[in-house]
Amino acid sequence: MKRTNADSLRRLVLCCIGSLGLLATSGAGADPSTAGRSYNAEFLGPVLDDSLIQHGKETYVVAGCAYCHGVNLQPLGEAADLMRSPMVGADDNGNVIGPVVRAGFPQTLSLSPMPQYSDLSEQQIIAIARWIHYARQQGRYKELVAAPDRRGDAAAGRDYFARACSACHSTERDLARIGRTYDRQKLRAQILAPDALNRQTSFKVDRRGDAKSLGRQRHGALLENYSKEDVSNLVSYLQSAR
Amino acid sequence: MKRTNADSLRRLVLCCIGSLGLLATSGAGADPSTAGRSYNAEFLGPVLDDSLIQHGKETYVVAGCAYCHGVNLQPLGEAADLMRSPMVGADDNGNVIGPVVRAGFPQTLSLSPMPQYSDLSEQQIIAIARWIHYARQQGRYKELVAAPDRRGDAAAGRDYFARACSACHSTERDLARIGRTYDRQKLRAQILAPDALNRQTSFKVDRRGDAKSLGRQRHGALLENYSKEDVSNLVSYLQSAR
Amino acid sequence: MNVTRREFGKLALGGLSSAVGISSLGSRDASAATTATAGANRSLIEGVQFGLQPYCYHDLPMTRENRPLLIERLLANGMGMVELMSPWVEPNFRTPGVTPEQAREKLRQWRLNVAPDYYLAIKKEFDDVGITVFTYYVDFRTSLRDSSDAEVDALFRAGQTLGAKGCVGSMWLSAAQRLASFPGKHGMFLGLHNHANLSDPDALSSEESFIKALSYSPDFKAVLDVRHFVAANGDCLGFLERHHSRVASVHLGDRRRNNGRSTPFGEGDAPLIEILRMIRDNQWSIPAIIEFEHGTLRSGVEEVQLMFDYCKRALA
Amino acid sequence: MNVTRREFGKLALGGLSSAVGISSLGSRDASAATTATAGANRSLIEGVQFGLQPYCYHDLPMTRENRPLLIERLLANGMGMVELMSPWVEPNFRTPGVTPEQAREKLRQWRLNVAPDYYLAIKKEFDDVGITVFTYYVDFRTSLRDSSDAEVDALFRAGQTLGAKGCVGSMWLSAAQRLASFPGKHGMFLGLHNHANLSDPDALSSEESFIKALSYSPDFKAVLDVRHFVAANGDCLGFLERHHSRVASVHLGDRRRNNGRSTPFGEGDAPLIEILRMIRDNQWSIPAIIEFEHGTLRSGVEEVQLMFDYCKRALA
Repeated sequence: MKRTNADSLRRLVLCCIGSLGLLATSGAGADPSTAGRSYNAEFLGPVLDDSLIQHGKETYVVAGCAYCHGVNLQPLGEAADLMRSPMVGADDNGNVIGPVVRAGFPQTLSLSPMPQYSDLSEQQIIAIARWIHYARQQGRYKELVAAPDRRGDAAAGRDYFARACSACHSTERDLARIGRTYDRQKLRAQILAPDALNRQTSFKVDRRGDAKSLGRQRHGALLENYSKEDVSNLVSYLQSAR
Repeated sequence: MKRTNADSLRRLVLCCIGSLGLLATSGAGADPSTAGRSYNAEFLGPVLDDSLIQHGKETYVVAGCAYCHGVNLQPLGEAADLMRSPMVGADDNGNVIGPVVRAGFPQTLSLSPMPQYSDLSEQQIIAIARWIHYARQQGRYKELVAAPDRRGDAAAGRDYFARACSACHSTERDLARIGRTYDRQKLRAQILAPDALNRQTSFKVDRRGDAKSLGRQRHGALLENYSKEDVSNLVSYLQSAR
Repeated sequence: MNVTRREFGKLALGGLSSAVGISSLGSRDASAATTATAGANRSLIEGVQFGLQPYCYHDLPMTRENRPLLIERLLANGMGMVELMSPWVEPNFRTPGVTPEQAREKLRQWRLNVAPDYYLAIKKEFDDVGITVFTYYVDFRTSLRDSSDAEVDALFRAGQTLGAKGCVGSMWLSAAQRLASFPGKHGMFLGLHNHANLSDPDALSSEESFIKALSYSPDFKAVLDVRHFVAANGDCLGFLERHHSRVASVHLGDRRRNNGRSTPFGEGDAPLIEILRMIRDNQWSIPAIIEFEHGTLRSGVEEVQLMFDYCKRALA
Repeated sequence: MNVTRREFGKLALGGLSSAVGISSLGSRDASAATTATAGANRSLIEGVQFGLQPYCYHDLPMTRENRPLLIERLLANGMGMVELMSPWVEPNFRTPGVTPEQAREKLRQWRLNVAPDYYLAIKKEFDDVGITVFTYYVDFRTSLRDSSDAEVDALFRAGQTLGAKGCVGSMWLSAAQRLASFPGKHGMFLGLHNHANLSDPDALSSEESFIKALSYSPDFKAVLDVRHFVAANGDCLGFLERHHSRVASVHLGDRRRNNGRSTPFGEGDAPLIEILRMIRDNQWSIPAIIEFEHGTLRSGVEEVQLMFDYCKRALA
């Protein structure tokens, strides 16, 4: 058991869950997709639209991750903050998370030791990683949208763009004159949630590997790792593309 | 799926379960120890008195062993017959069963391949082994009790005694003149189920390692490996101890 | 499988209200014609047709005497489609005092001599309660060792008379080769069912072995057993992408890679949600036949319901 | 723990009929004297006293405001004994705008100045519904870094006023050493709770570290956390055999060896059935305090009930 300030931390979690609108107003039984099973919607939140992400969330909870790291990644006690972990930020489909989960993690000065979960299947690891990334993206999006838009450093934004965006975008081609098309606010919104990548996912064969799917994946990975400065810098750089 | 003659084999299983008196006459709900959980007593048999053995049985079933090897070790289709397996007979507390279960077993001419169960815990393996041995002992006991008592070979019985019994018994000391005390039938009964080892198990500290516990364990191991000839030979040898 | 997704859709309009599952037992006296079409719809979820491999009712011995109980259970689970295995249909000759060889010979003679009415009566049992017999599962592996062409023909005729679109068997490549000409004669397909065996070159387990076996006859189709394919480290989504036009159905269950154990849905390595969404999003006419071999303390009906509910949530 | 098994037994005669669990909520107005003794009996099963570590209600934040809900849940689970943790008792000073240091100082002052009546009123809440506060769990690990003797004394007084036989804390050896003289002053024991940490020589995790820590004071007792002991590859049955006279309680849960994960009861490496039968067969006065940390989609009440039922079956 980790009990350090667990009371206040739990309170925080419950608050956050509430404010995210995840607290079910009706009982689990009212949701046809949870009929007949014991699903604590009051605590876990209602079943999500995307069954893959919901499955990831349930796998994360049933494996026991939520006990220390929090259902929605608000850590309880002395557990790593997955919302801000750079290790998690570097993960792609479980390739970093998997080995850590399988091997466990020794105690550090500030964190309790993590048990090993060597018996999880590959798909369970992938499902857990899926939920962690989704929850990070949701959390980071809310945070960045709420952050005040400070004037950024266009030069730093150009460096970031070269490093993270230039494989797919160019201010000479697809983003030419983007600074004239969109004002700061709209540029910001597009960076955080590009209109072109609607949220509808599909397993249609001709869409599984298409540009939109890959773009969605890439922008998700960027989103969960943006700092407030990254976004402001990018906006300032793109504004200069006239 | 293994379907080879599965119909007739399953029928056999159900027959055997019935004849062992394991078929619950009332539903699972009537048993207070299964209240509130889904326990298919009609198929699995009623909850056993010894919770450790019942736990072993449930672990064996939930791990999936029963699907091919049968709840009560009557194999379905192309699975190894655990009731007669010498490998299982040589097992002590999972030391032989464990590695096989963990690694799986390749296909043979007569048997389907067995999956690997590398993710089971040590206690789960021990629990599974406990059920297998118990079921073997129950099965072998019924078989041997029902077998006609053919005249045995006293010399072979003496060899068997020297090999398997002499660590604890001697026809010079504790079993001196046993052939006068008991007739064939009673000797047989004592070999299969010694009166001195009542079935009551206990975790009292002073009994965990006592002679009766060890004797019970040893006689259980012998019982599940006796052939009909072994028993008849032993009887003939002990009868000669006058 | 000749019913297109569009037809599925049409049928769905009339049948969705019965999708609740339990207690369709009262509808037995409804006319066969309406209920038969409504049948498959009972388990048509978001455009994906579900059915059951009734081996799942591990607590119900497979005998023809138990067929009424089987039908009750299918209805209790809200199933409108079944893959029927021959032991539910044929008499059991393996009785005490009969040698395996004698029993085999009796079965052979029975198959060759039974009148079509026998199968028609069984078809009617399923028609009457609105359950579609999608496929007839026969143990070709054992039978082939000593089956004449006449007996194989009899098995296909049996499947056809039961209303099945195809026969299915767990298959070795050599057996498949011998069966190549049979399904076409009867206007059926032969569904090739894979196992996890990685060592036997004659086994049907990898994508390569499927490609080889499917090349033997245009009437062959893959019955992709997801559990075994995953245990043999196969890529289910890639297989469906590449071969969906030759896939008759998937046997839907979960297992772990590297010859791992069977697990409850969602605890193994089979990408079940992705498979179901792929079938839905591509509007493929590939029924998902639920099957499991993992251990449970629950009754078969309870366990099937948990898995079917998992699938419904996956497509919700 | 001063109640002998014989006393347990006597109490049981009067209390067994209430062992059904749910819906003892109506008994609140019964006199404290009778229900308090009946309380522990509510969860006395075959001579083994059960209680709960209410951390298990992971879906109920630990605050003093939630204490009424906690009590309701304990009753719903048929629990007559609890290990009460300080957050259920003390105010929470970690509110927005307050630094951790400020909150810590406010808590310290509160502890030093709160009147005994505060704790007596809380004791009465549990007495009134017949729940025994067996131990008071305090986070000595954090507090000790900056706790005065006066504050430690205040914590023991709090536990005593709540009716607890002892205080319990997750312990480092160095912390235990400092606390050696305190429990005796208050006529209590200090329960040392182990963790799975194998690497830190100051950690309480192995049998050796328990022996060392117990040697610091005759008033120290082991609170053997079975989960963590198993994860640290300890031998629970051997430990109980050798040290049962110094064991205050076991925290009963399941986990896998080699720093493995927590599991539902019966899926890990803790010999739970053996532990329970050992306590029963030896008539030891060692309560089994149920605690879990494994994941679940169920509510805390549902999950606790499953585990309690498992224990009842183990002793049936």
